[in-house]
Amino acid sequence: MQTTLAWIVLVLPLLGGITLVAWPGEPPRAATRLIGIGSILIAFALAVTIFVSLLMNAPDDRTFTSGLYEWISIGGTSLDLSILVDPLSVMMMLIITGVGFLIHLFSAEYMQNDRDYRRFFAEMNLFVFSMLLLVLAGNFFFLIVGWGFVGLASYLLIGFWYERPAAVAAAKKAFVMNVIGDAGLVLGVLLILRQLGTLDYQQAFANADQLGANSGTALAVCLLLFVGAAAKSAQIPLHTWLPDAMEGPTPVSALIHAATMVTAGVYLIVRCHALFQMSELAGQIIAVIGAATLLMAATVALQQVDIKRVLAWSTVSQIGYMIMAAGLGAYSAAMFHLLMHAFFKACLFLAAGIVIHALHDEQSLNKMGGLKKYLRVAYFGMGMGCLAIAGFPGFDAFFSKDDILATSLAAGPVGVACWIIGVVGAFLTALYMFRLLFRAFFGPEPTGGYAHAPHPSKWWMAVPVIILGVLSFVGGWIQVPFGWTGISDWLAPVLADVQHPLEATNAQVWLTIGFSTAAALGGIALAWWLFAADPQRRIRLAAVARGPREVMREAYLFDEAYDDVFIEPGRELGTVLLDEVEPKGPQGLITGTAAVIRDTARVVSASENGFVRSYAFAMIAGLAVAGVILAIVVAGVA
Amino acid sequence: MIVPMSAYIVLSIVLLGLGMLGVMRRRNPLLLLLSIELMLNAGNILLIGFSRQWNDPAGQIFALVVMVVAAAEVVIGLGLVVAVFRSRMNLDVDEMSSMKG
Amino acid sequence: MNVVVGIPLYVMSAAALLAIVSGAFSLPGDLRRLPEWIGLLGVGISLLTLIAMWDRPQSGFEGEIRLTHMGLLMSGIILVATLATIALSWGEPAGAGRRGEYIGLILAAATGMMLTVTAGDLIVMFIGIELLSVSLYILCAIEVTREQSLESGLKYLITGAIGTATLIYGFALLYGMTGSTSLDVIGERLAHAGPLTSQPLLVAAMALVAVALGFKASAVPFHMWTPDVYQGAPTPVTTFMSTGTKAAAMGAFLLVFTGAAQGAIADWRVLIGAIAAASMVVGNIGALRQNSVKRMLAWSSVAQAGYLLMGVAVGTAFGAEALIYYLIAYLAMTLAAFAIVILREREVEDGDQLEAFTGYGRRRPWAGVVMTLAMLSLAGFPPLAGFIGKFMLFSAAIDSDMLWLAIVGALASAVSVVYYLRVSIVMWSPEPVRDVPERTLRVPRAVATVAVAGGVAIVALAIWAQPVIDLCRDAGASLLP
Amino acid sequence: MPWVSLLVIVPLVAAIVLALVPQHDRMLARTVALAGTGLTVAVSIVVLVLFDRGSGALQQIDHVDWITSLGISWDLGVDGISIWLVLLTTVLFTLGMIAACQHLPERGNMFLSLLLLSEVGLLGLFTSGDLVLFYVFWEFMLIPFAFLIWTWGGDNRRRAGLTFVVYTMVGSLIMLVAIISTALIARDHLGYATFLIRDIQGVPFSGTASTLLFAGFVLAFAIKLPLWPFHGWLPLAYGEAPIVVTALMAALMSKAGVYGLLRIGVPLFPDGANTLLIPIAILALIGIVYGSLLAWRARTMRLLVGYSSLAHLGFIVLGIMVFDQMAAQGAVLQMINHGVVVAAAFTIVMVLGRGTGTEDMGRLGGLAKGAPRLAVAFLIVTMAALALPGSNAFVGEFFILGGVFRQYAWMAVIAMAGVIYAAVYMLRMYQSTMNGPVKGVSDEGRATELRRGDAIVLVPLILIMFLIALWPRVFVDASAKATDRAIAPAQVVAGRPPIQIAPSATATQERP
Repeated sequence: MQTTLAWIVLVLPLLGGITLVAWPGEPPRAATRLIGIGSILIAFALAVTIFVSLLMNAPDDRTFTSGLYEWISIGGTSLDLSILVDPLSVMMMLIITGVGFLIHLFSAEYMQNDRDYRRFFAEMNLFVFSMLLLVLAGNFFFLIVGWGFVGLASYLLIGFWYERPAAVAAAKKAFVMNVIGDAGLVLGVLLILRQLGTLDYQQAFANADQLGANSGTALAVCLLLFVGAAAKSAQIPLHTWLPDAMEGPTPVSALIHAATMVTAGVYLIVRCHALFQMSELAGQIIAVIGAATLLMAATVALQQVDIKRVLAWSTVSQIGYMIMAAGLGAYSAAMFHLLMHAFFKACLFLAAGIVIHALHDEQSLNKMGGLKKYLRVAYFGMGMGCLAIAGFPGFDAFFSKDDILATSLAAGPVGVACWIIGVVGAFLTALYMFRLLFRAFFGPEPTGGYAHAPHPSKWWMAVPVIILGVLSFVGGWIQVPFGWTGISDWLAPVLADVQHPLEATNAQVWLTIGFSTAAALGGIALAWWLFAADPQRRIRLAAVARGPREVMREAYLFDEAYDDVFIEPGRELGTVLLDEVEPKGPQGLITGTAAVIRDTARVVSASENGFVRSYAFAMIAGLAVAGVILAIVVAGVA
Repeated sequence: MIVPMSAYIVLSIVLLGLGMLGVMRRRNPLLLLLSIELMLNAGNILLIGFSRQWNDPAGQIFALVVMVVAAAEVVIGLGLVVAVFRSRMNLDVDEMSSMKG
Repeated sequence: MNVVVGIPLYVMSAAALLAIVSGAFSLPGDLRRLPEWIGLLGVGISLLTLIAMWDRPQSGFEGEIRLTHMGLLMSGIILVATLATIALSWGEPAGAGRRGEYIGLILAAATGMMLTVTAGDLIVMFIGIELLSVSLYILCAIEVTREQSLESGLKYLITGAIGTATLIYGFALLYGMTGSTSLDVIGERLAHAGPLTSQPLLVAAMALVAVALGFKASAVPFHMWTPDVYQGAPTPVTTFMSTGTKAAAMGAFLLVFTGAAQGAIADWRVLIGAIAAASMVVGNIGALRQNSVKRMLAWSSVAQAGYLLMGVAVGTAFGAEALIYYLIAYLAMTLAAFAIVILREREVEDGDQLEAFTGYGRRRPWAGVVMTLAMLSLAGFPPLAGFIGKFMLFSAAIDSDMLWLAIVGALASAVSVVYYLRVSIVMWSPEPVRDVPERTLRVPRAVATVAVAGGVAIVALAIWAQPVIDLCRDAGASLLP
Repeated sequence: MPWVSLLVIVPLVAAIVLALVPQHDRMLARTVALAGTGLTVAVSIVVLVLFDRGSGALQQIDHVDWITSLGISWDLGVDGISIWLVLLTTVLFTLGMIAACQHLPERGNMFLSLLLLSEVGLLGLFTSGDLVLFYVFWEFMLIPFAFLIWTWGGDNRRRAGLTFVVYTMVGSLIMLVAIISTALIARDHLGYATFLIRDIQGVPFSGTASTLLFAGFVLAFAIKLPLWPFHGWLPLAYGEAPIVVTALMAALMSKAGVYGLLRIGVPLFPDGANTLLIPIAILALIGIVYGSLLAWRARTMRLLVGYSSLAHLGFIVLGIMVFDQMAAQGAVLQMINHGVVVAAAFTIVMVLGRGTGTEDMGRLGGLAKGAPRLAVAFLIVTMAALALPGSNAFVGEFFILGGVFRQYAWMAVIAMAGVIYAAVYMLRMYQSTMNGPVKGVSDEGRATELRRGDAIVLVPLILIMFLIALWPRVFVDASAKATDRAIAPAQVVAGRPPIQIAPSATATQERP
């Protein structure tokens, strides 16, 4: 029953999307909304049903697979079009459809004035379908398919305003980066296929030990899979596409580039934990990359002026926490933070969306200030989100981030290092988020005021923000230290085979709570001192550490480096091949041979000079040559 | 006196060589025809010589046939030379190179 | 003494004489074409006698003339070529006023060719070759008012005479070394001659004969007369030379080398192979730059001689079979191609120039199709007769461990595609036809018939190849005991 | 009924009839052409229906002796590999014919007639069971293609056509020599002259002979494919040919080379194939990277797609040459995929070129605004061409890489570069024409919008893509036996362990 419902959940958004695309002519906006949002709502309702029905089953009876038909049978491998319904995928399903629904609702008003209303919803539905396919896939092949489709949907939505060159370029960058990730993922899966002979999750995980614990193969599998995860989840060094992706409409940023798609890498690692735990080294490398990413992104976020870019870098940073946790083996903590992040980051983006909408597509913090009196809902959402992400006690990230950090402490020396970075990151998080909040909503209005008074949103946009804002507070209480462990319990059947579950001691938990709370409060306080207490202070301090700040603003020059190292040389090489090698090489082979033959033909023609004496000479010379050939052969034969 | 076969061969080779030189060097069609006659008769000498060596009349018959053929060729050759001379008033085969290449 | 064996030759000689005699009278309008009709009749009867004798191959005049299957088939090829030549000469301005001599000489040349391929004796072969040569000298120059025709005749005569001298010298040495002019006896003696290293004169004899026959076949490096003579001669005569003479020369090659000199095959096969390879390469490359289709076809005939000589070089019955098949295919292709050239020549000035054919295929689609088929077949495109022939020749070469020859042939064929297809491209090009054929008369029916028959044969010889190959196989088998 | 022979005869008859149709009667010409190709599709469907999936051998054989003394026969049949290529050919030619009929050039009856003749060549090629017949059709198809270029091509058409023909001929004629040599060696072994592939298969060739013969065949295949660095004719021919012809050449003619490799080269000469495995694989890999880089920098859309073809065919060759069941079956699937995708890509180029008057990407932009339907179709085709996971092309590519990775991991890693570059160059083509500010047109690109006529061509192609993506099993199952058979000898030589087909992992589990 659950699997049937899951199939329906999977197909519904696709059907919605297809209906919208196939609608003859331009469908009425109401119909577009109905189809676009309705399909997701029903999907969400069904996902909840599945969730409830699984809850009613015994914990060890919550995993189902279902093959629709035998999709291919090739070279010794057979593959069904199958889905896997288990607590992990159901959790993801709930996030995707639930948050997805809220964002769809928000978009209904946000995109009201866009001429491509239908296309927007069609593409959003395509995205939801792809994401569901990614998490529901029952084997590695369809995981990759979902992975690829998600990339496509992301590409389409980033480039939604395709007349803007910046959007087009950002879309291409995102797509290509993701294809690089796909390539890694595919190679990883192919390595699994080669070593374990299967593409099926169950079989692969059950036989994971055949890779050999801590073997080079296991390391290779994990790192290749991680290349895919890093691209999707914007981890160093494949993170540069995400900030650019903010060229898409804000709901897109909220749904894809904050709440769901970018967490796919975390999902992948958790899903494949059976493989990842075969290589301790791989886990550590991943954790270090996650930690580095979180720190790097947090510092970059500090220097951004574009409100969406701040949020984008904050996303990179937060996913860094999750990846770090997943790398260290704190799978349920990672998933916990993933869920919380979905709430507060969606909330933050939607709140930012209200601001941008109200200011007629203005995104620069420099043109904002004192907005709290105009945009109450946005202020509420942004405030709740900031408290949540900063880890203010009682809010979402307070529980989830502390879960990550506490478990890290239990993960040996690397874990401790990660813990330190995590705490620093928490401080920076609080600082940059409240910088955003204070600069946009507090302080004086920008010089000259607003051309048009920022107009508050209608309920389409308000309701999702309010719901998500509430969730940013309530959500965290699902798992409380020394209280109850909702997420861990739910994921327990999936993570039952973890060989060395990380358990933080009470002391570690208290230590973490103490430090992280201090970091959060410190960050908020510093932000207050810098940006709210005296609006002129940041201008006076503009000259402090200008150089490093410039580097941070430019995101450590990754883009430039990639341009110089990969793109330009590649372009150059292509041009050289096209203009130099091609005419001289493969085509030169032809023109060269033709030239030789042409020259020979000229010689032959010239020898045919019309003089009969020459002809006689040729005959007699030929006779001599014939005699010589014959004599040589005769001598050889004898 | 019995002339040894080698003498016939040497003579014929000399004649053949002279004829060959002639066709390669001469530009007057009449002299060309003469050179060709030399070459043909080199063959004839050889034929007759071998005919004697084998004591077989075939060679001599062959030589007679060759003479007839040679005569025919010369006749045609002279006819053509006359025709060419009529239209050009020139006896240089190198002038006859309107077609080449 | 079997004199029946000579009937086809008697008929031809008689026809030749009659034609010449009939030309001596100024005939009234209705009988204007009497010489042509005599020619057709003579060739027809001769052909019928050949067919009648197919089941009874025989030799006569004490083995001097031998109508083996090979002789019969080769004679048949020559007669078909003659038939086509007479048809192509229908209304040809070249021999105007000299119809009798013109037709008579063609018939005489054909007789010489037949004599060449049916000879059982060096003397007979020599007479055959000379008969055909002398007749052709005159035919080339028959347009005494056209300078190119004269030049062509004289060039052919001079180079031909050198060829004759070479042949004589070669035959004389052969005779001297074996003591006989009979091919059978020569073959026997050669087979038991022992190593040739001690007999330089025999080596020289073979070289000389190869060169002389190579000259008649237009093989490299004795080919140099070919382009000039082909271009200058009246086109029907060119056609006749490139089909009939080629057949006769190949017949002589087969008789002398594959047949008589079979015993010394290891000694001469490389020489003939080298001549074949050189012909294929030089002929095809030489054809590349030609603007006159006639001259291009002359170079092509040099190359084709190379392909044909592959069949000699291998020195096997299968080689002969392949050669004869290819000769038949070559006859069809060449006749078709030259027929179209003649057609165009009668319509416009300089009708043999490539430019004259621009867009011609659209004006006369059937002519375009025939010419295209001929060109594709000459280039060796399947599934046409030329392909089957080349296929057999390559097979023969590879089968006899002459893979290198096949590869040279293959690469040379690739080059040949350039100039053969250029004709087709030009014919179908969308540019307008330069000289409009309106000013000329209706299509000469005889020429058109030859063209279409050639075109049909190109296809039919491939589709129904087996019966023809059977004939060739009998012919090839008759060459070797 | 000799259905397989009818596959060849029907278009041939149609071509001849077309040539006789008077030039001014374009309606009649269209009718005959479409009827001819349509009827051929029907015949190919009959062949498919009669096809026995259980057998990997050639089936439905029509055998008529042609030249018995040489062992040459008219021998046509289908096996699992050819059946799909036959279907692909008949379908693509029908679509090509529809496209051609809509914009019939001058002397349209000849144009259509030549197209039909090229179809004859391809169908004969894909069904030949006799080496000589294979060669006959191999060359036969060349001529109509060449004439199509010569008569209706671009400015540089003479040179393009000639280069194409002569280059191909060099390879073909060497192949002819190899064919003859093969048959002669086989004759010594079998005791009778034959060119039948099924008779020759199993004849043990000595190592050197096997290598040389394989090389002889492969040269021809490599030129036709084309395999790097034998692609010199490609830019000219693809660039100058009428676009319909370019599409058909890229989609189908290139498959002739692959088909020959799989159907003749590898099964007949396993030793030689094994000896040349690494060199050919390296050429294929270079082709993948080289073609991709060139496609990235190409200046016109046509050449972009053309060079991308070079890369994609590299994948297919790689899949065949590693002698892995999975890779080979993937390669067979990829042959169909590439055919469909490249045909669709060229259709897009055709629509764009016609609507804007240029095929130069740099001069266009923002057309999605006026042509949203085209944009959707273009996007689907782009995604298929860059083998987005989930697309039909990805299925083939994935399993090719899977097999390659199994045997030579390093090759798969290098080939991956091609996957990444594909995204770069295909997006370049899509974005530079459809996205950004409107450029190069005065009507926002409305003139390029998909019309019904274009849709009739494009939609079936897209449907086939979806069909393959959703249900590749149908295609793979039918061809698996024949593919396995083709590479089995080479696998033995290369020492590959036999692979058992595992039962479906979830087959026994719950199904909704």
